[in-house]
Amino acid sequence: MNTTSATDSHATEHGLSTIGYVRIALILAAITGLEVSTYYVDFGRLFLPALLIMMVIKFVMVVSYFMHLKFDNKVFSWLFYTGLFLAVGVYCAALATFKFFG
Amino acid sequence: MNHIESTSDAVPQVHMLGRVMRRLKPMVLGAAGTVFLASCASNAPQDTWVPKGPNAQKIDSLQKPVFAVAGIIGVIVAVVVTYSVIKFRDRGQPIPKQSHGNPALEITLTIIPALILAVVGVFTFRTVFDLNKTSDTQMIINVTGQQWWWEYDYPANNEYGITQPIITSGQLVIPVGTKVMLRQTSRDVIHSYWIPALNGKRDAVPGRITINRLEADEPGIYAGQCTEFCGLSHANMRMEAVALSKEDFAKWVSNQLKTYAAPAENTLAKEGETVFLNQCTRCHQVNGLTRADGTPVIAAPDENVWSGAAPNLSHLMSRNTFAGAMFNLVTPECRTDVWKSESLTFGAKYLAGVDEPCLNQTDLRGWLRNAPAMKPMYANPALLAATGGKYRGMPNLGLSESDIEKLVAYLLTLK
Amino acid sequence: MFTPGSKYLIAITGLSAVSFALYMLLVHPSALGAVALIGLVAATSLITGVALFTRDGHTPEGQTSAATVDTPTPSMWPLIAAAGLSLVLVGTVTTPIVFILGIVAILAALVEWTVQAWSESASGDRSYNEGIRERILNPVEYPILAAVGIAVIIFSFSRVMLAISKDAGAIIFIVAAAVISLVGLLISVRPQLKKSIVSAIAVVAAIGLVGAGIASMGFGMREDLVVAAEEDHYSHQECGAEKSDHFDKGVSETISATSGADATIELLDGKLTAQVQGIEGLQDSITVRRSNPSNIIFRNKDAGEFRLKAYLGKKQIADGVSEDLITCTQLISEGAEQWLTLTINKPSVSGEPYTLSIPGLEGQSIVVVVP
Amino acid sequence: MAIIERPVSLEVQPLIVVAPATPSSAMGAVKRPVVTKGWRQWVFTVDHKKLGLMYMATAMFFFLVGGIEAVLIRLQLALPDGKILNADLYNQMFTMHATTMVFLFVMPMAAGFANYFIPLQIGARDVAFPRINAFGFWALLFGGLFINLSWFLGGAADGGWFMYAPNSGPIFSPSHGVDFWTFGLQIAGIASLTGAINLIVTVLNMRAPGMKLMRMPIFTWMILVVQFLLAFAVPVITVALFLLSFQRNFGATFFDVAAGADPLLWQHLFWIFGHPEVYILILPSFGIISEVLPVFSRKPLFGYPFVVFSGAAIGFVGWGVWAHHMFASGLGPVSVAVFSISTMAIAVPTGVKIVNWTLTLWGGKLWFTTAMKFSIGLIVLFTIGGLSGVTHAVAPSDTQQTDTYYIVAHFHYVLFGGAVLGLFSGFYYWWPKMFGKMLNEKLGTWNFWFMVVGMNLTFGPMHILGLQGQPRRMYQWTENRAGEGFFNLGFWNLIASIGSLVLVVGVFLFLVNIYITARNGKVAPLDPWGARSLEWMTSNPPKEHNFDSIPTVHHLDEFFHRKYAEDANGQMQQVATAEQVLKQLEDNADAHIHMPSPSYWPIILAFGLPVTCLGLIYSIPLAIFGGLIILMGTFGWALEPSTAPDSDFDPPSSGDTSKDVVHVG
Amino acid sequence: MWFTLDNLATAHDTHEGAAHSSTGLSNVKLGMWLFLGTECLLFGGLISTYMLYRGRVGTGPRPSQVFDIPFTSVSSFVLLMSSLTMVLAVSAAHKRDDRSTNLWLVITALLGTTFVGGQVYEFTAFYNEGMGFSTSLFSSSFFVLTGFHGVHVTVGIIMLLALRGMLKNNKVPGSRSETVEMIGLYWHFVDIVWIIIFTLIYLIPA
Repeated sequence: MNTTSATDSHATEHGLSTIGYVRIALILAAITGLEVSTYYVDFGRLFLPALLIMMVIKFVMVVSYFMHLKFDNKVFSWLFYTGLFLAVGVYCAALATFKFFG
Repeated sequence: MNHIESTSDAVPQVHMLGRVMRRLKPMVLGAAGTVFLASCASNAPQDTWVPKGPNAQKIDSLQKPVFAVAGIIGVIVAVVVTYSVIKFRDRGQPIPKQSHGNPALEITLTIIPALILAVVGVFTFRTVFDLNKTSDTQMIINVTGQQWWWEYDYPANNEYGITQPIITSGQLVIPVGTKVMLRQTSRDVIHSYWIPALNGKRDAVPGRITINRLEADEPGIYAGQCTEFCGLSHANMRMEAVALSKEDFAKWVSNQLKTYAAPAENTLAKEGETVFLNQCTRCHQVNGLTRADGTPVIAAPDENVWSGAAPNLSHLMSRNTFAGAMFNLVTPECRTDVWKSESLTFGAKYLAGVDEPCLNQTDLRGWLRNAPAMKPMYANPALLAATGGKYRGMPNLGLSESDIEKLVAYLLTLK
Repeated sequence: MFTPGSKYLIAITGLSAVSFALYMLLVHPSALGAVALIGLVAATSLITGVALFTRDGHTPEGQTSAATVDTPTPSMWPLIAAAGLSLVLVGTVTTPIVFILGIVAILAALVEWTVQAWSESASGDRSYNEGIRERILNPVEYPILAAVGIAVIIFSFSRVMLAISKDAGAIIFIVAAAVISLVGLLISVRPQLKKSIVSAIAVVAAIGLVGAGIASMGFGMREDLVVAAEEDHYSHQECGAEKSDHFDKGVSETISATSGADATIELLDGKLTAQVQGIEGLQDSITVRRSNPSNIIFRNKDAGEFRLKAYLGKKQIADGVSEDLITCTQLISEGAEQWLTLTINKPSVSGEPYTLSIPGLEGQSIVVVVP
Repeated sequence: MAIIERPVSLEVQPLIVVAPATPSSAMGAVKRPVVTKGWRQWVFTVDHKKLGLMYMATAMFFFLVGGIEAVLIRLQLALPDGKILNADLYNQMFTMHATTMVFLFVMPMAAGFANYFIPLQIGARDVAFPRINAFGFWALLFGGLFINLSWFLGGAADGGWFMYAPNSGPIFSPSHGVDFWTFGLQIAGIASLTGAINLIVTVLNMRAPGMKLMRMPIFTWMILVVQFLLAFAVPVITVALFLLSFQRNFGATFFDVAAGADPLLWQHLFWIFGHPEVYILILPSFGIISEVLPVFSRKPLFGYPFVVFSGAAIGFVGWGVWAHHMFASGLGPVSVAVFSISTMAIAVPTGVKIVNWTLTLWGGKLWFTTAMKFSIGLIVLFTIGGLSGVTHAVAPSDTQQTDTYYIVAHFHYVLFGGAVLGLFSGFYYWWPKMFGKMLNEKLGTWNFWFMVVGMNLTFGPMHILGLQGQPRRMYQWTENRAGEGFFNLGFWNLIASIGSLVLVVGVFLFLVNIYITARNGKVAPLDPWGARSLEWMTSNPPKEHNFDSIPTVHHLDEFFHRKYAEDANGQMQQVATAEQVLKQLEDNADAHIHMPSPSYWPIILAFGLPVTCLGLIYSIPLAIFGGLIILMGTFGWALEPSTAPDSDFDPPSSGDTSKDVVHVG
Repeated sequence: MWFTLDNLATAHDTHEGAAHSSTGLSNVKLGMWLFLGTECLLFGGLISTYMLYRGRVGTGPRPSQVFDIPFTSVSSFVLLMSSLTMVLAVSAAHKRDDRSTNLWLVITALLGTTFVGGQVYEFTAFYNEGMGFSTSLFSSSFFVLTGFHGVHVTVGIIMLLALRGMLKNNKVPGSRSETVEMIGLYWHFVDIVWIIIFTLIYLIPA
């Protein structure tokens, strides 16, 4: 789990075991279930933040575990998250000029 | 600085200028020269440095110091570079010490411009919000852009005697000293409304209403031009804002509200009215015009023009321009007379309108003869597939010379 | 240096260039025709170029003899070409899709057949020949086989989904996914499983899916989709009673354009008022531009469901007959707001004024003035 | 040109290649294109240097095309009511002038320099993905030709390079010009994106041992920043272009106001791309002059880390300023104020660069070569452009200046005074490296002065024109609004037009210089300028594999430090000549050098793109055909190993020694 | 796609390992992650367009009228699970377990295909319910966004199946496990895009 040093990045044993992956998948499935439940159950004011938080959790879990970003070299995280945060920042700013957020 | 008054005199100046430029490094002149020279003289009618109203004044008092600071910095850089170039040229001195910089100096030279910009930023911030204030509006005018002219309509406003909405085009008429709010939009593409002497520009965006504010200090005509590229005749989409004293404005309003007076029977103008009815009312509305049976004539530009409207020609001869202010409705002499008159006499001269001696017959007749030849417009029937056969601009109506004669006589009655 | 094949290609290129020149000079050229012909010139010259510089057909000495000795390998492509031909024939009398399928099959067979035949004369070494065949065709075969495979699955699956009810659809979907995953799991944990069994499962599944797809196609779409297509039941925006029970009353969401409203019309305590930006106070008339879509926000602050109705004059439909031009918002409940776009082409010079009113609420109206 | 090397060991003499075992047959198309002669060595090459040169040649061609368009524009505007072009043609002309200069000249030219010199500067033998590199070039060339094809098929795009909706919609621009523009830029965008990813990975991953990030030459640094900007900006314009083509070709209504669309969406998407694009255009030239100034000042770049970080800061802040192109569009005061401030903020790192260049000159031992002249010219002219930029960072004054000739003046000072002068500096500086011959310095000086004077005559008066209220994009100006006196528009318009002809002479002199140099130019010595960075530690022009042995880097300015050392008195003294340094590398030549083999697939794949796009405009079957080419190209590529196996090489036929000999020139 | 499958390592040949590169990382993987970073801006733009236009339905149906949440939940779930099978394929490839690699690649492709099948069904149903591509701004931006995603999934499936064939015929140039891993990264990215689309577009009503 701590094979983050540069030379080991190619090691075949990095990442989780099969059971570990299945466990992650089960958690993801559970969160998805919870997300879908917002369609049936009224969450009130928590609706929007809860959905967004669950979305982020799922996103980060897939990226970190399935895509190995957690175990890989930081350069990869850096490249990917630069694009991601740039996209979020720039597009949110653009939508804000359309008074999208209220 | 010795100003040169005419183009012909300016030519030798160029040579001198060229020599100076080559010697002094032209770049210095480019920025500093512009800053300095342009502040001394102003001649083109759309000069951005001659504010004639409080909005433009606010912009001006913000931008002139910025230009000055920018000019000074530009000169400093140019001088330092020139000095280094002369001082440190290779005279056989040994290879200099390989120093990699001086962080303290660097940080200082980073902080100084940052501070200057911070100060500029504070003033910018204040001016932006100042210029966007709308709570003190005294008068509203709806401005509608269309390829390639502007339409102005004045909603009813009892304070200014506008009992019914007024609609006009070509020249925007406003009372002096009044905070006018323009509610702008467009019927087709994005246009931009700009009267440099009164305010900066603001786009007219279709589907949106943008707010622009004008206020003129003194009577006069202020030139402007559409500045957002809007297609074929973008260059010909001009505007003029006419500021009248409050009394003159009231007179203008009452003239605009005057009911339609049909020309006398058996005159050329009466025949012209018939031609107008047959040819022009498909698109052009003249309020109060009736058919022989007394029913009001209501134009249907939306059936012929893609963007949906054509200028309303009621009281055409109270305006000094036509065809999107591309042409003057008055001869150059009469135009000069109005534009250059003192602010006290200006109102009376403008309100006199256009009468036959002053009428710019050449352009008006040319326009009636073949409009697309005088202003590029999409009027070729072969190219109208995209708009379902509708024109974008006035087509060639194929009028005979006698029809044109009659029409001109008729139009002259639309005071 | 020029082989017969190259000469043939050069001739074709020349011909197409000549035909392009003739077309441009003699016929009234259309852009499409010009593009087609220049495309032909480009394509043929490309092929010619490839053929020339790759020394195609130029067989180095001493290598031809071996190839001719070997007998050609058996090939399935003639069969596929024949099948394609019959599909074309069937297609001409039935549907164009079959026809196109036939054409595609013939083209594919021709290409494969040609390359195979060509590669077999390359050398005497059969595996080497197979190698060059793969080198040319694998780049096409891999993606196209994959694409055709998934296209069949996608098509069949979506037909099944369209045929069954919404609820059953979701269940079938999840069951299908679960079966796929379970079969995967099964095969993965049982390495001793025979290859033939796995293949058999795959074949049965494929036949089953395609069969179900064809059956569903025969069955057609489920009832409510057919009805929906006929009724167009989400599109109704009328001023009277709404026809469809699919009609949605929570319409406040439809406002997302936050700039560009000419006026806000508010219903409060049974009173209809207008607010215009830049003018203080509540108005009983608004001015909108002629020939321009003007947007109005209708805000309901009273209990109950109301809609705003705009009367926009009359439209002559025949001589002497005319009908009212009316447009409405949907019914909106308390606290909701909705967007209404009016386009009025005629100035309000004479006749009845244009008005905004609330059906069922007498005496309240806003006059719309068009200069 | 150089040989195509095979995966074969290079023993003592690395340049002579032993023929591999003879394969059994040659079946044309199925072989790798390993030919080393004639046009094939160019068309199928994956060598970064050849691709760099092809990028530059392409860019130069489009520079001339764009220049002709510019001259036509200026001739039209020289006198009132110009009649040379009609309104329609004029609109096409300025649209294509900008499009050509931005997308087909400055960007590819910078890409050419980057391709050629990045691997050399970081001590690599090629880029990370050589075939992608080749693909990028061909896609760019085809994309550029595709856009210009519209001239012959019913007229070019006429909506301005910013192509604001709804004026770019099918109603307002019914010809296919905008379609060609959209698809052509899409193709060029793919080229930029692949190129960006390639160069970023190259810089991050292929540096010579010891070449830490903070030892990289500034040019490499600036290119790295530019490629990051490109990588993240191109997808944004891709979205915008997709939306536009869906509207124009498939009936969507993304910018159709009647359907409720908001035209400002296009403006946002375009400028989110468009503003980083401005820095994409200018930063490579900043990099070039940051190489040139230290070399000819004989001292290191002043404040190297500051220049690096200011470049990165420009790249970063460049993402937060796009709406300053929209100050007049009615965004609302909050947005305007925020973007106004952020725009001013970006002036600070830009100022840092100017300060550092000036201080690099300070205390140096200046040698005024043509390259140096262009660089110094850049400092001053770019400063003017930068300062006029600050005046319209101030949003209220921008509402007076935007869309007038003042803006035209501003960005031509930035892009011509900045970007173009930098690129010319690069030509003169690196020409000996690329071609082994020195460009004529005397002619170069003339070239410089004509360009600088011409550029100031052309664009200087535009400041006046703009402040006097002449809007941009007018196909005519009228005497009516020209005014009188010193500032009348007529006089300054005429001056600008005359200036543009002077500029033409300047560019023509450069072409003459190339011709003369190619005919009988002086052969370049190994180290003509006393240079400082790794790209000069090779032969002129470099060998195909760049370095016989990969140097280990110990310093910033490694090459300089191998030639000079401080003596006891702290004076710099030469300790080795360039020849000695190179000899040392040659003596330690690597035994195994594997170079990637040429490939058909990049050009085939790139060719599929314009075919598909042409099909999307005119006929869907053609698009399907193009799609098949793309598919085949992609998978043919995927199935092909990077380095060809031995069996792909033909045996050298007797008497033909050309394959085994290094061709230079 | 072209560089997903690219194995170009030039002077740093793959068999010599990535140890020669400056960061010790593989070129292809660096390129892949960068590419995914840029894809964020592509999908960000499409999502923003949808967000801006989702309420502009004209006379057509509105999002909540046509969306079938139970169905979409299932299809999201299927795509999520395909990420699991993909990661199992990558894991098997690293262990040089060819049988499992092939198996999970095919299973992933099948799950992906069901997802796309579901999307085709959904589009057809929407069309029948009066929501064509050019019906309204909402429908155009919805179809463009989900269509782009669908195309990405389809490209992924083609790559998976082609890779399966290439593995079988031993035609993968370069490192097999790395090629599988690269396609895996792409596949997971497509999945995380759908995680966002599912929440922002389907679950949060306009």
